[in-house]
Amino acid sequence: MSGTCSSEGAVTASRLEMTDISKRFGGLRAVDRVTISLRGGEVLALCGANGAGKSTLVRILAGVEHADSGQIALDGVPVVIDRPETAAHHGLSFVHQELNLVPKFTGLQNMAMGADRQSRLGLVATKRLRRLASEVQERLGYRIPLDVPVDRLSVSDRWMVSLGRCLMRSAKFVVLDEPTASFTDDEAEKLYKVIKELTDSGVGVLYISHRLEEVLEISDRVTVLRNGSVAGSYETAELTVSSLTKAIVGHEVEALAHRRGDASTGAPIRLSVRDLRRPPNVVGASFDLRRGEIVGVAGLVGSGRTELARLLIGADQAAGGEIILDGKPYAPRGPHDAIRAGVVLVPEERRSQALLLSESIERNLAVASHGSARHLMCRFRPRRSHRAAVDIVDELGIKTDGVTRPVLSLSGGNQQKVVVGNYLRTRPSVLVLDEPTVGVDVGSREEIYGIITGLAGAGASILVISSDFDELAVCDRVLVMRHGAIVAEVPSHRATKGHLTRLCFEAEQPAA
Amino acid sequence: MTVIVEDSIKEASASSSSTARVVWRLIGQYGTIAMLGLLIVTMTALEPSVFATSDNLVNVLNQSAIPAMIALGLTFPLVTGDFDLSIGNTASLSGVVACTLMRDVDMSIWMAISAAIMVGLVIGLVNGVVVTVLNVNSLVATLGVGTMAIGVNYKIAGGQPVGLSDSESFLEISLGTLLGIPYPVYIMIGFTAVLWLLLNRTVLGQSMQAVGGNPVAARLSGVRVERVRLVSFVICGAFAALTGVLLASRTGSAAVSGGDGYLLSAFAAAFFGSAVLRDGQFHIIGTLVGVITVAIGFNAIALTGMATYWQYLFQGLLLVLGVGVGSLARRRTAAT
Amino acid sequence: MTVIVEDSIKEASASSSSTARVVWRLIGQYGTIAMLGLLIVTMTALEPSVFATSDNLVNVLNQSAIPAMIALGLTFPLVTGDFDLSIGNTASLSGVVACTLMRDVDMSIWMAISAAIMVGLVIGLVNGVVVTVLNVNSLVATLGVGTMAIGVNYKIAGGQPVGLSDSESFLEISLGTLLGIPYPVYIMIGFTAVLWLLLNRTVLGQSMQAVGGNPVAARLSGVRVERVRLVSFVICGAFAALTGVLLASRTGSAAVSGGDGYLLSAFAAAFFGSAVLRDGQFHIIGTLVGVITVAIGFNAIALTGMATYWQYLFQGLLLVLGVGVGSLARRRTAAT
Amino acid sequence: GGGAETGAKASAGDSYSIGVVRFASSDPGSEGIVQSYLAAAKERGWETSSVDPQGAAGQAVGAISNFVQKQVDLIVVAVFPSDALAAGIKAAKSAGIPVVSIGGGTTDGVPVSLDFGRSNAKPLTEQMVKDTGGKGDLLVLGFTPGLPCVGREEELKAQLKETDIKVTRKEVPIPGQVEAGTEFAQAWLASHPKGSRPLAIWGCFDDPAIGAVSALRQTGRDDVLVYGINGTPAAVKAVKGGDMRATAYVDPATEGKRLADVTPDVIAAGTDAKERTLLPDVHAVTPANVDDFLKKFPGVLR
Ligand SMILES: Nc1ncnc2c1ncn2[C@@H]1O[C@H](COP(=O)(O)OP(=O)(O)OP(=O)(O)O)[C@@H](O)[C@H]1O
Ligand SMILES: Nc1ncnc2c1ncn2[C@@H]1O[C@H](COP(=O)(O)OP(=O)(O)OP(=O)(O)O)[C@@H](O)[C@H]1O
Ligand SMILES: [Mg+2]
Ligand SMILES: [Mg+2]
Repeated sequence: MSGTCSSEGAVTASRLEMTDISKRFGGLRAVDRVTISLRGGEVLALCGANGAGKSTLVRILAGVEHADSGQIALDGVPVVIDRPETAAHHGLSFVHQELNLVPKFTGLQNMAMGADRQSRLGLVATKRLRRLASEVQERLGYRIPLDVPVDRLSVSDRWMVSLGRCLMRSAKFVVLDEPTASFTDDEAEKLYKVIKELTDSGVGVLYISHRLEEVLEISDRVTVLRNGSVAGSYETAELTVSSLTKAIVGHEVEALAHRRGDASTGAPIRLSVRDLRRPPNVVGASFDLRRGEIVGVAGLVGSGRTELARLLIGADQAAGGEIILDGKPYAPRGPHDAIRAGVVLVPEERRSQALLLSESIERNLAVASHGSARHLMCRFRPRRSHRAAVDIVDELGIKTDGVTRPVLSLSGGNQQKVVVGNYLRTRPSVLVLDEPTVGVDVGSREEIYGIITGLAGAGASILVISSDFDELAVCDRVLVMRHGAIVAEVPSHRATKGHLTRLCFEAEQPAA
Repeated sequence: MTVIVEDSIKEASASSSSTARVVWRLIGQYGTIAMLGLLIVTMTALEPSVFATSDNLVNVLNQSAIPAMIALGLTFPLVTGDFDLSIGNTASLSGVVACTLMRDVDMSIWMAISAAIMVGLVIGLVNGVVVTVLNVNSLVATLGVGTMAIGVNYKIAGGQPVGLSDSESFLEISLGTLLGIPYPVYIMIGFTAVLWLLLNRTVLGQSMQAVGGNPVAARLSGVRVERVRLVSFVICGAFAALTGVLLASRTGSAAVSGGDGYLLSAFAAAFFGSAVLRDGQFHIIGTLVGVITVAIGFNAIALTGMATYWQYLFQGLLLVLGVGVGSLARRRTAAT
Repeated sequence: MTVIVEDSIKEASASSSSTARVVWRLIGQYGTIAMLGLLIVTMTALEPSVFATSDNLVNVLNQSAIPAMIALGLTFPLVTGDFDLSIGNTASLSGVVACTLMRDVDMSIWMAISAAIMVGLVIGLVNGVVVTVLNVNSLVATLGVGTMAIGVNYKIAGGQPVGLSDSESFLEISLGTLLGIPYPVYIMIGFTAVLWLLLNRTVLGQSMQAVGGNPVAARLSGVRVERVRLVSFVICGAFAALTGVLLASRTGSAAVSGGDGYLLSAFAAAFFGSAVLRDGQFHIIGTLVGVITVAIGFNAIALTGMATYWQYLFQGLLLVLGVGVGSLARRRTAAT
Repeated sequence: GGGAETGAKASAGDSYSIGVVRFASSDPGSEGIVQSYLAAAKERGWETSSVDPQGAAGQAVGAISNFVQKQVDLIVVAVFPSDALAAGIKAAKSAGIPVVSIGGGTTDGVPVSLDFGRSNAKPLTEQMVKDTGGKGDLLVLGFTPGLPCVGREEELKAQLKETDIKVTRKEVPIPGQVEAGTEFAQAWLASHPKGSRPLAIWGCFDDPAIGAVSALRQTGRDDVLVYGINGTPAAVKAVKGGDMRATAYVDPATEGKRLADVTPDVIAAGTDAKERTLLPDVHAVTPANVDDFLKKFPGVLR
């Protein structure tokens, strides 16, 4: 996409500049004298490793965080953005990195929140809001469920609501902080279309993503942050995936290689799932998982992958079918049983499902090991726990200045590593990861997959659920789930993005 | 796309379990109201000539009016996710202030009532400021502010009830009737309607609900969370004060701790109400149903002549079962 | 790598703002304790010969013992994110049960105490079951169960105080001393140590804190959330019952509502304590500091002879400022 | 040692230090007496300090211990049953400090108590028996946990023994006493229509009786006689307006002065003095004498 609207001649195109912005958290310089500028009608991508300071910069722009120094100017006029409403007032609209919805509100209520200040008598202008919302739906080409409380929606539908909210406001600049992290390609495509429309109508887009192909596809320019400061700014045209990766990480990173699944083909079966069901989301799942094997699960949003994973650890109770673990029937009554049997799930939404946000990293790294303790009266040894936490932080390369810091202060990718570390401490034999690399940068993703393959090498069996089909290259086999059933199994070398996507959609009998 | 998937699956599993689910869902949604219905039916059967009369209905509604005011006000902080433990003390204080002004300064009734409600507004404001600016947990903040309100009350009245020498027109507020129905019933219905509109049809009300549901999300969407919470405390304080005034107008004098007893009953009503029709969300109609249920329960106890201990067992059970049945049913609905 | 970054920054910005930050941080962490210190210093200056004596210290600790038990117990549900409003009623009931058994059935002291504590365990269990199985919000559940406990209390004692004819050895629990220090002080210290260990050095305690932090995450990590919450209610019930027994042994009789007053004071102490050293997290030492602060405040009032309304203003202010100053300071620390 | 010392101080006569444990700021009956006692003590130049244990016996024990620490000469406790303050009274006794109770009864260590229960009910209950002619239906609104109420109900029981009055008893909760009075009265009225038998309502204190009056006004009944005790402003007003038949009034100033008058003796006599109960002057207020009453005690409605 080229910035047709941002030609020099366009006098009306507005301009957003952030100059010399700095922000410190305690001793840490999250953002250090960063300067970026964005014009109406163009897409500026912001790239950088986890913790590089992208979201902090965005939050400063949104009035959520206050910069220690620096200036923000709109069309050359300095503005003070001290509160989120001020940002909205200046025509800035955001999708923040974390889901921020009111669970009991419907999609429409969530989209309307804070958007309707202008209504008369303080009354809610329901009709107008609904009209606006359906316009947004049309633009997205996606039916966002408007009248269902969002806590009944799937995670990706929730993201659609979040995106819808951002688009409901007529904005001059739109900031999207990893909007596609939870999307499959299909939904991402819809978003790209919307971004195109936006830029065509003169809106400037600040776009943050760890999906580098996507960045190259949709942006006009790229600014790379490293350790809080600008490491370089580029015209997108002059970049490739590998040069961008190098700019972000500072050194070369190899692309994920397809695994040769021969290592584990002869290994004994560890987990055998037979016709597992819990209608309506899971209506018949059968598969085997061998020792030392990494198996991927591909599927569209709502195909029931998360439900399947929850059944495996007993977080929900199956309505039928059976599971055999190491030759013995396995029917966990809850995650406790599962963990004790060596089966763990790394859940898909880390903030609501996996972290004690306001607690320390150390404590977050100990929860699962408490959960797997035999007796509640077992002794807890804080020093030992501290040492274990320090070890995990080192091992997984979690970027922090101490394990006693609250996990809240970590960047998204590092939080994800804490989640993985928490579960790894129980030394699981079966590890189920639901979207393990959501919001994780290329370098860290590499590391997380390195950890996963390492575990598999040590004999653990791993099930990886991912909507990023490129990632599934690391798997020995990929299962495809559709409408609650496993409909296909694809060996590693054939698990290309295109093939998997086709299988996800195909209604006919696939070649198993 | 999602919609299509959902539909086809729903059809596929429209089997026996779906009947069960419908039943559970009905219980979940209407269970609490059904309990109220059961209570009314039982009482009608037991005491047909006394209970099921229009006189008694008016009586029950009249008894509900005062607790309704304080519980409706409390609903607002509860909606935004805060507690207010000062309401009982506010009610007591406002009654004392109103009566003292009328007695000692010879203030007119309406002026005195306005002043008393102003007291409630101020207490609400102080609560709100302590909670949002000092960032104190609302339970502690309101406990502390409430304690200070007791002190002020004591300073004013010296621990003695404040009686009015000429209280007829003040008493009229509680005792007067229109078309055979006492004024308090109208007051209750009127304010319920106003507060319902406020919570459900205004931006402020929606913002309150948003703040209660997810304050971070609300803030990021441009809701001025602090201001909204503050306003909810102010509303709550004002209604607590109104309760105190109505209470004083029932007896023509203000007892130093006359309103204290309404604290727990208001919480009970609001929580009972949160299980009415909705799943654990506080709302105006629910609170009103809660207040009326409690009033009917008490009326039933008074009419049947149960021993004292039954009164407590019954009230406790009503609360636990009323909320529990609905809650359990909703969980079942989700499970099947 | 991170460490280096940090150091270089510290050097670079070791300017005025960092001093401010240190001050704010200190206030945030020790502000609440500093308030307690200020109170002590003021009192020592005002009443040197009476307040700052070892006798009075022992007296204050002795008075803290009973409220400490109930507040320490309450800390557990608070840690897991639940409330328990039944503790006051449980304390009242357990005292009545203990005294009735001793008076009417001639049960031995220790048997009667065990039975009373069993009552607390059962109430805690019922609370826990209603909360975790019926899935009722803990505020409603415990309000309901507490109301039922009042009913049982009335059924047993008929509302009348239960006195003991031969109470010497029972009173000895409260009055006896060892090395000049009354038994209750030892009881308080002993149980504080046990509960501290339980919360900080066992898997149970850690699981409770995890449940309080994020129940969903705790559950997915294998913590048996329901069981942990249940246990916390049971502990709380048992300590409420212990409070009732100690109270009865201090007053020599059990009144139908003798323990009710401890409900709000326990909440006040626990919340005050949550601001001690930590940011809004409930913990054992904090709760103990809260209880002792309240006791010292009460002692100060008695010794200085403040007017009654000052007592209330002072107590309210202590609560609001004690929690508020620390809270505000922590916010400031985060901001600078 | 402590006892001897206090004794010495007491004989010195003039200046005493007195600790007052109130009951609750919400209990007007005892508050009035405590306040007039404090005023009288101040007038005589005694040093006083008072605390409000907010109705909690444990707190009251703590307050007594605090006064023992302060080494006061006398402790006055309001309303709490003296039997239910064991540890506190013991501590006071062993420090040689006598305790005076307002309405809590005498016991070892509490040599003097001002009666607040039985005597208050006497004249008014007599009035009630006279009014009904010793027959009819009576609704009793009682409160068992309160010692004064228990005494008053004992008096009622004693006087009803010889009569043909049928009693329905209801226990009122505190707080919520006024509303409970209304509710119970309303239900009782529904099953006791206007008829041949005399009807009466007797509250062991004024609040539930006032609640009953409210019920009468709401239902428009005028055939029921209502009796209360304490003489709160609302009750006296109701008597004046003819809504209530009688209430019993105890003048706090008189009783406070009565206590102040005996204080030097009590301190002098120490903890082991003979137990004695002071009887208050109780005025039954009826529509017939209410105007005279108000002339005599103009402060009641103020
Ligand atoms: N509230 C906070 N308190 C303390 N430190 C914080 C806070 N928010 C962010 N940080 C720190 O600031 C740095 C930048 O974080 P930021 O969230 O901006 O990174 P990011 O580039 O968005 O990373 P990611 O790609 O993982 O989202 C991180 O090291 C993080 O730990
Ligand atoms: N709590 C819930 N209540 C009702 N429906 C739900 C709930 N959670 C998920 N669903 C629905 O169940 C279906 C399956 O969801 P599930 O999360 O298992 O799928 P998924 O393949 O993991 O998809 P996603 O990528 O969105 O997580 C979806 O249609 C979703 O809308
Ligand atoms: Mg980020
Ligand atoms: Mg999923």
